[in-house]
Amino acid sequence: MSLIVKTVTRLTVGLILLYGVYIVSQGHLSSGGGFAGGVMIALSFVHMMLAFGKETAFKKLSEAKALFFESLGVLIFLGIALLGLVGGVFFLNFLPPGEAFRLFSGGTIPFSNIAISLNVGAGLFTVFLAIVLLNNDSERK
Amino acid sequence: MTMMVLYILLVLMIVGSIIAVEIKDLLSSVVALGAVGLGLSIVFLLLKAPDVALTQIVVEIFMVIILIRATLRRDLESSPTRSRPLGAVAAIGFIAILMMIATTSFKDLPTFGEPAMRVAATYLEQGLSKTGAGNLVAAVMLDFRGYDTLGEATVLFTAVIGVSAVVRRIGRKKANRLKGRENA
Amino acid sequence: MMAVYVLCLALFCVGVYAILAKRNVIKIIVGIIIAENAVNLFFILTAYRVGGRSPILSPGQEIMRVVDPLPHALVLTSIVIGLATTALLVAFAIRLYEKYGTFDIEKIRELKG
Amino acid sequence: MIPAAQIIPLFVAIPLGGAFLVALIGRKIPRLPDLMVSTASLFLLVLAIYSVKLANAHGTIVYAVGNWTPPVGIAMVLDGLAAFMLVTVSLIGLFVALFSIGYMERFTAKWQFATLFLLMLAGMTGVIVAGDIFNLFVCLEIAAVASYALVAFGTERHALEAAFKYAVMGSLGSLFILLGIAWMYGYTSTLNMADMAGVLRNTGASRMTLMTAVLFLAGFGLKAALVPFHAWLPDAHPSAPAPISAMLSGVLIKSLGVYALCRIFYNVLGMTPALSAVLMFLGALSMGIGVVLAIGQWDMKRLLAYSSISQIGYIVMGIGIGTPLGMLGGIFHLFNHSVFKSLLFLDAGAVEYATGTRDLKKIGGLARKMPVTSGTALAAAMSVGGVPPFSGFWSKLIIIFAAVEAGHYGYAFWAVLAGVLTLAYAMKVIKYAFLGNPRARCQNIKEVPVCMQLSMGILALICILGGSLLLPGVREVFLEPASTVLAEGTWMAGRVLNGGR
Repeated sequence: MSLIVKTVTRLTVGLILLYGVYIVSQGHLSSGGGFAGGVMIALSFVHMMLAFGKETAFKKLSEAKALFFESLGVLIFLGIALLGLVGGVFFLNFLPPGEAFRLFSGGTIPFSNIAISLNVGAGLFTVFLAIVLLNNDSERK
Repeated sequence: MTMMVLYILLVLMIVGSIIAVEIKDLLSSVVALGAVGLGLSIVFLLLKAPDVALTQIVVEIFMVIILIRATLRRDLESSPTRSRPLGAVAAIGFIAILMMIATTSFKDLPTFGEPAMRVAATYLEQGLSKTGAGNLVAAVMLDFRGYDTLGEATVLFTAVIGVSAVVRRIGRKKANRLKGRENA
Repeated sequence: MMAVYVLCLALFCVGVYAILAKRNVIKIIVGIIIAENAVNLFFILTAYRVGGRSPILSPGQEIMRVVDPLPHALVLTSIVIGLATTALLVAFAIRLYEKYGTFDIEKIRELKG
Repeated sequence: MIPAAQIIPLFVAIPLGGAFLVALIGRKIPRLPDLMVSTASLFLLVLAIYSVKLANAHGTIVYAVGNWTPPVGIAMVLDGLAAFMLVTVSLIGLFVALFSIGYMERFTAKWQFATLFLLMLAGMTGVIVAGDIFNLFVCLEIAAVASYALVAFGTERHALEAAFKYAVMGSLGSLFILLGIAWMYGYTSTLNMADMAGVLRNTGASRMTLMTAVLFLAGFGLKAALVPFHAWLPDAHPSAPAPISAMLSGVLIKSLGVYALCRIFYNVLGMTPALSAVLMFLGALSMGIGVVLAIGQWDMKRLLAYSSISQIGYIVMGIGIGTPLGMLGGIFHLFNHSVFKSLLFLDAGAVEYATGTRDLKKIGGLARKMPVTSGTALAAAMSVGGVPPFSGFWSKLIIIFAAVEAGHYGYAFWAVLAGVLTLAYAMKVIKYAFLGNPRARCQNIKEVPVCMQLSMGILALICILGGSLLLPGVREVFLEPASTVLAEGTWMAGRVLNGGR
């Protein structure tokens, strides 16, 4: 890609990632949540990969690592649900609701959001990698 | 006013989707699809669903990216534009039946803008006090109906594992002791 | 007011038509996405209240005429499910192109009977 | 909520947890995927058998997820029908898992297979215990998406083609179901199926019911491959690896299609004579078209796939008759078909494993070389053909009796006719594949590995002894609670909302 694209990307990738993290962490207070934020995080990596090529992106997050994070995210989410089962009922919100409109409120909701964002972010990046790598292979033939 | 904008957007979306379906160039089709998704996102905002609008727009971006990736540099020769006659007949037949039943069935639905809200009233009353989450949608998604969200995360997980399984270069190991396999 | 529902259903029908009648693999996927959008829209339409407020509360605000938050949660779920299906379909489409060299579903036909 | 109800979420949590663990660390540890699949499905079977006992002791058990009383939260419901389906699914799941240990050695990336298999299992059990219509949809999507990927697992040309068609048709079905759910939500403003049934019964909105019935019929009909919607099945089922064909034909189309259809039509919308007639007609149509197309096939798995369409027709017709006897027959045939059809697909897989082909014209005389495969295939073919005393005979007999009893002589005659033709194609498989003189390519083959033989053997045993489920004493425990749930119709809704009983 051209120098302009690379420079702009260098400036914006961090912002997109940061915004994704913000959306995840504020999911229980304002609009957004684990899914939207997760997609944004994935998009920031996709953005980087489109601008700098796959080697740079691979250094940050390889396919194996992305798959690992994806499984980890959904496993954490199931773990939260099963902790509820230990406490009495499947998916019990076992933490206190806390003071409303604070960052640490809503019991397990923020933690579920983080787990989901891991799952979605890493998962979608894996999908993108799989599809892009496949394309490159077939074009080389 | 809201209704007027809503109607205009809906009509634009329908036009956009017809373009996406009928245009010959695949890339333009994907771009038109992106426009429909954008329109949908604005409609969601109009209908007071900011969470959904946000998710819709980022998901639409991702979808368009992977679809463009799939269509990029594919020669047009390989993209047929004609319809399948049998399929078209089936589609029109089904749509006709559906529309016929739907128009009578609409009368049973509550008036637009006045939902019955039997169960939802509970969420509005107890959502904040019981879960402590200011965003009621998050409260519904991750607390009242958290199990659905686990299912949704699982669907995405399944698709990711599925995609990485489907793109494997070699699916079947070579069967050494078998000669002349027909189905390999 | 019912016209909104009718328009939404029309959008769904465009999608269904594309799925059933088109020969191009990508067009079929586009059709699925359009129909999905229409179904999601239908859910949100059932949630809307005239003059309603969005279901995101802020401190000190009274809970008055808030729109139904449940369909919003459902639509978030169904959007992600749609994304998952689409991703898988696109992967299939690319693999098919690689193997057959075409997006034409009529030419991609080894199985019959 | 009784304490024993705590096992209900485990039906979903065990396979899900297994799948996630395999995905997380399965690549590093070579034996883990096999081990995880087998232990998870064994656990499921044990739990499912225990759930039959529970359902008998307590009637309907409602589990409120997250401690939110339904309809505010999601409910999981375990009743006679759910327990019956759980046993069927986990039984087939266990033996298919056992079979796949040997069979899947031929494929790469076994951990992905294990993950997807467990996810599919989780989706099916999730559909079965769902008491909430949207949750049912989500679980259905888990199973469906996993099955799309599994059909293409071999990544050959024809597998990808079949998987794409299957995925498109499956997505279309899901869209119809989702639109139906949206419609229902717009009207009833609830998602709990029992609550929905209550609202619909009180208001009696017939136009509304008609619309959703059409959408659900199209959606679940696509999943179950009823005749106007069956085009994907003969491609998808043969193209998958054999254990997956067995799962798809054996249990997936039943739990996603027939079970969900019956659950919604009987327990939510309420059965009307018109709906019943439609179901019977579609059943009879599938029965006839499936059987005629099956006879002409020479590809063993494709023949079996068409046979599945025809047998699904029997099940739907039996359940559609609407009398208690018909439902009992339909449910019993559902169980029998799961067993013998998955056994037949496993046999076809074993034949392909040993000879490298499944073209009936190219094989023959396998009886001497592969005694276990041939013996089990014979048992299964006798069962599908409806030869007494094999299990398939009894269930078909009940369905035909029920049709006669309800005064549908035409349908009864049609079922008998289809039964005779079924026997014809069952004999065709036996004659061309296993009897006669061995072909040249079949000289140097040997029997499949022990784990595959074991799973086929046990399924064959169930085929032979399946008729004993009808004996008084057994019937009241396993089959009758299941058909009673359907027979009760929308009235069972009240029990779900009152927290069981």
